[in-house]
Amino acid sequence: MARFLLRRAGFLLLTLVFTSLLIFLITQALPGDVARILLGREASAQALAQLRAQLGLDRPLPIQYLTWLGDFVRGDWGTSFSTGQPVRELVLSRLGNSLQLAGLTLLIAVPTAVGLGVLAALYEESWIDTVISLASLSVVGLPEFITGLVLIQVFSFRLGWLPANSSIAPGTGLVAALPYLVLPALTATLVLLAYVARLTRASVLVELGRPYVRTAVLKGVPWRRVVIAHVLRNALLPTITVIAISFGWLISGLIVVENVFNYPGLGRLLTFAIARRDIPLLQAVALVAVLGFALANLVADILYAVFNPRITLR
Amino acid sequence: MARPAAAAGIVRRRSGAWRRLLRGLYARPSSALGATLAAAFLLLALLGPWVTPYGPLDQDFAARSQPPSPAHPFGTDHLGRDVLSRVVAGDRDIFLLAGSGTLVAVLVGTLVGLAASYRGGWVEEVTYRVFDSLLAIPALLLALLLLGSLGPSRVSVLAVIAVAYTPIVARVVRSVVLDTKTKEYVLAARMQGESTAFVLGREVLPSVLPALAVESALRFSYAIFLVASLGFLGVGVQPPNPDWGLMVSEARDYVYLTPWTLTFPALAISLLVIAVNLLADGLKRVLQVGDTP
Amino acid sequence: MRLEGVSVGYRRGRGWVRAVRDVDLTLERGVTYGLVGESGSGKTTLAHAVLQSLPAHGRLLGGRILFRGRDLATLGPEARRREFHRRVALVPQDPLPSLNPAHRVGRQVEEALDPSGRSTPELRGRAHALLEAVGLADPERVAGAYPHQLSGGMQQRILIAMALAGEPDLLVLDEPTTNLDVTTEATILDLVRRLVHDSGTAVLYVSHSLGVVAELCDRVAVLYAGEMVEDAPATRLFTQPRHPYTQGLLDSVPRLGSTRHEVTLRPIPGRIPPATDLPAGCVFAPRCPLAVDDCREATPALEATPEGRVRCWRWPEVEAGQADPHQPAPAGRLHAPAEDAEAVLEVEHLAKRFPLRRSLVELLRGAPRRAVRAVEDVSLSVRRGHTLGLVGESGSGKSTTARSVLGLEAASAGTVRLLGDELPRRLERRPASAIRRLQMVFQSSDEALNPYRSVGSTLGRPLRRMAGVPREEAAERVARLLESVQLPRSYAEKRPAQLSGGEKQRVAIARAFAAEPEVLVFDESVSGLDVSVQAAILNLLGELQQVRGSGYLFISHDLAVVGFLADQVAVVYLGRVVETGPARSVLSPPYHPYSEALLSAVPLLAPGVERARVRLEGDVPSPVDVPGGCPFHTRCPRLVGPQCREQAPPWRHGPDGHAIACHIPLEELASVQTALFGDGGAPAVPGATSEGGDG
Amino acid sequence: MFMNVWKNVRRTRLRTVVAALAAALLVGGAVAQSAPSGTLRVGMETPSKLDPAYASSDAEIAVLNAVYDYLVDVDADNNVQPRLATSWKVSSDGLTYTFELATDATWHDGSPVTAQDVVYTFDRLRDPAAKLPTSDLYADIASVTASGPHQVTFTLKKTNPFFLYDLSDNHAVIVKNGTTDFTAFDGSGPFVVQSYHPDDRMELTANPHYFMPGKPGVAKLELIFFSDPAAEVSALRGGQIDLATRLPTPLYQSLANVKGIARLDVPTNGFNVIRLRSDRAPGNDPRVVEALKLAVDRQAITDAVTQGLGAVGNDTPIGPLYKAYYDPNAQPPQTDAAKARELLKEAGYPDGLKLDLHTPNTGDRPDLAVVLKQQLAKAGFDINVIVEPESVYYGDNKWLDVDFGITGWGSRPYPQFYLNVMLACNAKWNESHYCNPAFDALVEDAGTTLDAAKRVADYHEIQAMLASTGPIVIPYFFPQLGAIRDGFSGYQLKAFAGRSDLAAVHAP
Repeated sequence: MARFLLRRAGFLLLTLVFTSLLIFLITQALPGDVARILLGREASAQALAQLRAQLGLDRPLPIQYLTWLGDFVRGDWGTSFSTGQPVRELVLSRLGNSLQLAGLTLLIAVPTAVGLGVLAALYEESWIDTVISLASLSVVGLPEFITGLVLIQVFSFRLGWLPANSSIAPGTGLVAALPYLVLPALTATLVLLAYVARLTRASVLVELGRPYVRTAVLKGVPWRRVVIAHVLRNALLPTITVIAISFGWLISGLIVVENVFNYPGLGRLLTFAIARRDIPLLQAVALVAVLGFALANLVADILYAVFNPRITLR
Repeated sequence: MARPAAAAGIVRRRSGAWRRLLRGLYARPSSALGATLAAAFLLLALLGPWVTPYGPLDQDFAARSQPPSPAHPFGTDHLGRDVLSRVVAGDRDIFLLAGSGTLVAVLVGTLVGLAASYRGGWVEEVTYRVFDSLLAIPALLLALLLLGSLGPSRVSVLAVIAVAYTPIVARVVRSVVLDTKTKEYVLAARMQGESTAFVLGREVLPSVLPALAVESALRFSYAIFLVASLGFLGVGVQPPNPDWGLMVSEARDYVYLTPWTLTFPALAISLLVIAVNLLADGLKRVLQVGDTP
Repeated sequence: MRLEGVSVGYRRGRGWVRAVRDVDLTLERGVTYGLVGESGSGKTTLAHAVLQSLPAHGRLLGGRILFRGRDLATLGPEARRREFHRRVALVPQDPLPSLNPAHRVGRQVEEALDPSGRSTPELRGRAHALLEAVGLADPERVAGAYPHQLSGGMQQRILIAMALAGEPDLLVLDEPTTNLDVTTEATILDLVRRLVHDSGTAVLYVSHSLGVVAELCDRVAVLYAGEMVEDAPATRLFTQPRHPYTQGLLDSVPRLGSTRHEVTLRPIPGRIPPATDLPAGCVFAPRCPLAVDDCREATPALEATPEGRVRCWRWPEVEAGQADPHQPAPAGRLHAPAEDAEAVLEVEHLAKRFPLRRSLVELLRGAPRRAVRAVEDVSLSVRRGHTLGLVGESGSGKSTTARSVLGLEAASAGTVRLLGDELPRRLERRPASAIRRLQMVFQSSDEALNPYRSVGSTLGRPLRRMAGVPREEAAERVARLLESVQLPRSYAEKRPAQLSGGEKQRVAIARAFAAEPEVLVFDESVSGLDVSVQAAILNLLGELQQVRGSGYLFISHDLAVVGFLADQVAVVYLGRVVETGPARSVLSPPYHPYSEALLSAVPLLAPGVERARVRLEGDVPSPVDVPGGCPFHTRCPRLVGPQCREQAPPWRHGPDGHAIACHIPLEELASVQTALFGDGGAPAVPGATSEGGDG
Repeated sequence: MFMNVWKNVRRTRLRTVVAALAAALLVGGAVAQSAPSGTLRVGMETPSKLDPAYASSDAEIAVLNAVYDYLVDVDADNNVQPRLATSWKVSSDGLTYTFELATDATWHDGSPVTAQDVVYTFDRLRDPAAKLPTSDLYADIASVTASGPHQVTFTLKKTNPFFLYDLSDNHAVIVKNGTTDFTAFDGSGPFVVQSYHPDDRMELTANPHYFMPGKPGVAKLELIFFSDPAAEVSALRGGQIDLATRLPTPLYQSLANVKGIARLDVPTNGFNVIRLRSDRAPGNDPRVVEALKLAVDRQAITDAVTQGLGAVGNDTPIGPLYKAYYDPNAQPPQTDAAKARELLKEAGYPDGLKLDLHTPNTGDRPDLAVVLKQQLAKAGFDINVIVEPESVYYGDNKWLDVDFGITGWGSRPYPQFYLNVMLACNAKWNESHYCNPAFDALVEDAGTTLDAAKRVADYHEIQAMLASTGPIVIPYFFPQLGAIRDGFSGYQLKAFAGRSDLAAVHAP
């Protein structure tokens, strides 16, 4: 087990090093002079040069990368170019908000999607399956920014049940924040829902067709038990991976959703950082998001291995 | 004498395969709907300028913010532009951007995937390590970073799609190649001293095609999504281009005044994505390609 | 259980395809009923119908299935579960997928005892007892294992244990040994025979293998194209079949000890008609040597015979000896190759190891790199016009040997010489002429041809590239090549999907011959085929060799086939040759103990004939940790002492180049071993097709 | 055409008067009693630079205006009003200004505001070595001295009729002596920063020791940042914010007849300038410039892009808001596409003139570009619209380089600023590269003469010049649009929204 973890973590580290290099290179190549962006269109050349030296932008790229990565690992994420605030606090406070939203989304999306997928598979080709398939397909076609707008129209303005805007104040407790989280979470859910449900359905169907199901039936095992103890036990295993992958989607989805609802999460911070060419902030947000995605995959791998006797944890 | 006959045979077989594919797609209402809708969108994209009543940028000051009417079936926007014409032009745009972006990704992904995974060894290792790192960055994040770096333009959007989806296509190709390269007919070709290029092109590639067709359709639907999302976030296609996502984004300010300027592009995005998804589903069924997460 | 006029169909488009038609069958306590047929005969469909486990698109279209007097169609789901599923049991073909991968084996056996899924110490005890009863020595350990951690034989034993757990009234065995090695198959058959005998349940044994059915069954029904064509006691069916199809099947099987120079196989021409396109009249008429116009017009009924039933218009004539149900023997005879032919392919001390990856920890510790030793030490020699048979169970390294010889895998050690020239190890480094001279025909007919290329294109390429045929002549040469493998010229236009298994294999053979090779390697090239098709291919291979004079390296796990086709035989175990020599010498005593076990395990087409049983314990050791000394010592039934464990066995040479690697001297082996079939080479079955057996 | 403008102005003035009356009534009643009460939640764009020297956007200035004090302020009618300086004297030669500071003003940390703080502030902003954005503006200050603990004296190198306005420049909030790090927000203003969450919100509370009587009116001020005005209006409708400014026209229009929300609309001198670079081809040919001016239909643009809410412009930055300075008779040539086409032909473009039009992707500029493209097409201009993010357009000084572009300019209380920085030969941001010595002389004179009549004459002449031959088109002045929840009183929207006084607002 320890060795398995070690190897997985090793892979994770390698991927992160590659990815950080990628992020560094991409952000470094951003057009527009950082110093000018910082000082605005009114700044003088002299002030610009001075600032460039101060930021270390005049040093060779490899040095800049290593310095940046070293600082990052040590917890020094630098100062935001545009706001002058320390990046780490900014990102971490937003990370909390995003995790809260992501958590709620998964909490809604995963059981619903898995339930629907299982239901559709068990009643394959019946009207239940058709309804679920059609519903999930029509949801697939709706980008977050459209579903978000529709939900706001319906639940905020027509019905007045939920706030149209989710700019919650920092330090709002989970319970107080909940009404503000529902619509964004629902929006993000819809996109995941179809994806997870369809793959769950496929996976259940595959398992239903496996000979061991026939074995169980011929043993005289009641159908309910065949489904729960045999089929689902195996069918939900790949769902773990699916959920981990959909976590990547969720990150993408949250970027849009947070902007639609003005929710103070990492996604909105990211668009802010890009609009302002705030490179330290941009790098930190991107790395944190990638780290989150990688960790989700790591957790999924471990869960998968734990629940799958075919993988020996060595 | 033999050659024309053989060529005719090939043509016949090809058209036969197409017919079988179509028949398979039209055997179920869902994939039939998907194929028809997708074809309609494609046709509209091709015919676009000849069937729309107005140019996408043409303004009619006298007819600003008009609700749908016989003259303007989808209404007009605040500058008096015909929404129908803009939606149709946007259709062409989405095929050009998402379509060719996907095409580039599919071509590059297929070539790299074929070569690297057939060759194996450290080439494969390095290629897929780089691809994995790209895949470790969620698609929209990667797109935003790249667009930030390249600056928003149509070419950048196209490049972003290509970069984001090439690794995924390569992965799909790889899974088939790994399965195929040990197949006996591939070994048999090697036994005939065939070159690697021939083995890849004639023996391996055909087995990759079904999975590739399904993946291309799926990628295309995600690409439409991505282009629209980028347009919405304002970092993709820039105004006054009739990009659907951008139109929705712009129309958000007008949702109370001229809701039709929002409804129709939004509907167009949804319909096309749904259609392509249905098509992908049908292709998956007809070509017997398994589900991959 | 009684089946009355059962027809089963599958939905295809809007209509139904009847895969099984009008079958009557009665299964009684204490009787083992064999159901044989080739692929497409409907035997699996019938078994599914019996078990009420047809796939969703299949349905019972006619007739009734009665179980203990009750029509199964009238049972509700719960009643069906209690009244039926608890009283029948299945041992399926593939043991691994039939076990739930996520549950421990013990739990699954307990579930068979109590389907509610409880687990009590009492249940656990009963489960262990069951595991012991099916010959699993360490039930404690086995019960705690997951299915994938067990070998195929053990998995099949688990399934048998589960089948017996409910003390079923009816036990259905669906090809339970098809995917197992021959030695494992023998032990499983022994087990089934004993358990069936002890329990006295009704047994339906479904199989394509005539030999297995002959070994095990009291009564046999033969299915053809969805219809039962003959039903008789086993002893009668295998000696004096009444239906020409049954006769044809028996004539197609090579018997252990018969060779191509003595016996000609008589394949059945044509192929089984698909259920969508059945001929009018008797379904077998198009392939029947006795068919007359009546047969082609009117469908015969299943008529009662003195001991059974047969569906043939002309069975009384056959019975009376007035009609000959044998297929005509192919024209032309195969003569023995020249004894002094030169060696065209020589392989010396070939080895192939697949190194395993070392983990980071191992790397740091400097642990040695471990490897799968697929081939340890194989030396072979193939002579012009001769066939060298290479036999061994799965995991013995046969296929790797073939691939290394061909250069598809680069050998780790050893040399390969073709016509005296040493070949580079990698295919890509070999000169085109060497590649041309050394060709291969592969195992599975489904993967042998690129499904996306036409037959003509598949054959044209090697003709042009290897044989240097100019483009304009290619079409004609393709046609000639097709004719040489007895396929019509028009097949050049076809795609692999349009061909039957046998036809595909013929194309694959034609492709290998296109390069006009000196040596051909066949890797299980006939194993996946039905017997009647296999017979035709074997005949074809013999004829082609006669005409072209190629040397064959023929790899198979089927001793009867190897014995039939080979002039020389080499037996491999764990990547080493353990016995080699002329076919006749290898197939008669003295045997290497491993060869002895292999031969003893081969089912013979002779119900009731008793012979020595040599059975192997345990599984083939992992090729990563090959046992020291004699690699066979862990399983050897004739273990003589510590030298087996400690020293590599010496080669002991007999006459005619016969050699055995064993610590036991040849004389001693010969004295304790008996011939395992007939009397040292003659056909074991009276009345089987000896040469010129038309009469 | 002009009626429209004047109607707007008059309407606003009327409203301003009413609002001022209400405020006065409230304040009058408040002097005796009221402690600040209630919360005001303001939606705004996301600020980023909060160092006064660099702050520029509306949102950034709004934050400064709440946290700090200007020396003097400018009211909605462009009149200079006391703020930290309670009174001032100007020497007769117009070169010495002496300010008396409020004696009871304190910094948020409790220390008193002194003359030294003012000296530090302006010395920092005018330091030529630091090259801050304000250094040019204050280049003509000879000295700033503390002539008493609460008295500051400015000495000028030359006369400047707008000096008080210059002192009220957006950047010129008074900061504490010695401050270099502005993240502590230690101002003297009406609100004290409690917490700042960049790209999210800022929470402030009333400064209990604020020196201006009756201010602030609310106990708590929340500034909530939006990256997207549609979300901001959703929040306003949904009751999550009370006040929103800088609304896009359609969102402003959509708030008509929404219960509980009052719309705010003031005219401004803010504009988008369509400028053609005039120091090289094709803009260096006066015929091309004239063709451009002839091709544009300013009224149509105003109607389409601002939905008629803007005031039609005359290609000069001196708009009707500047009252006497504005000359309604200075008119660009009447729209005449055919004549424009003729001129282009004469200038050597018989098949039309191809031009790339660069514009940032913010505000209504993309719309303006699109409408412009269509209008110019009729006159033979073939315009390729290139819309870019602000960071690209302003980055690397692209906006100063391209031939044809649209740039936004904010509203200023006096016109001299535009002339100095965007149209004079050596102007820092002379994006059109316009250079006309006669024009420069007029600008110089207008910016120094103390003779008001002379100045009016100069400005009128400048307008005539720009309207007929200036390489710029200013099609309209945009309005400042906002909305406020009912029950909040005392808010007076200014042309530059960030300078509106949030301290004057009272919660219901």
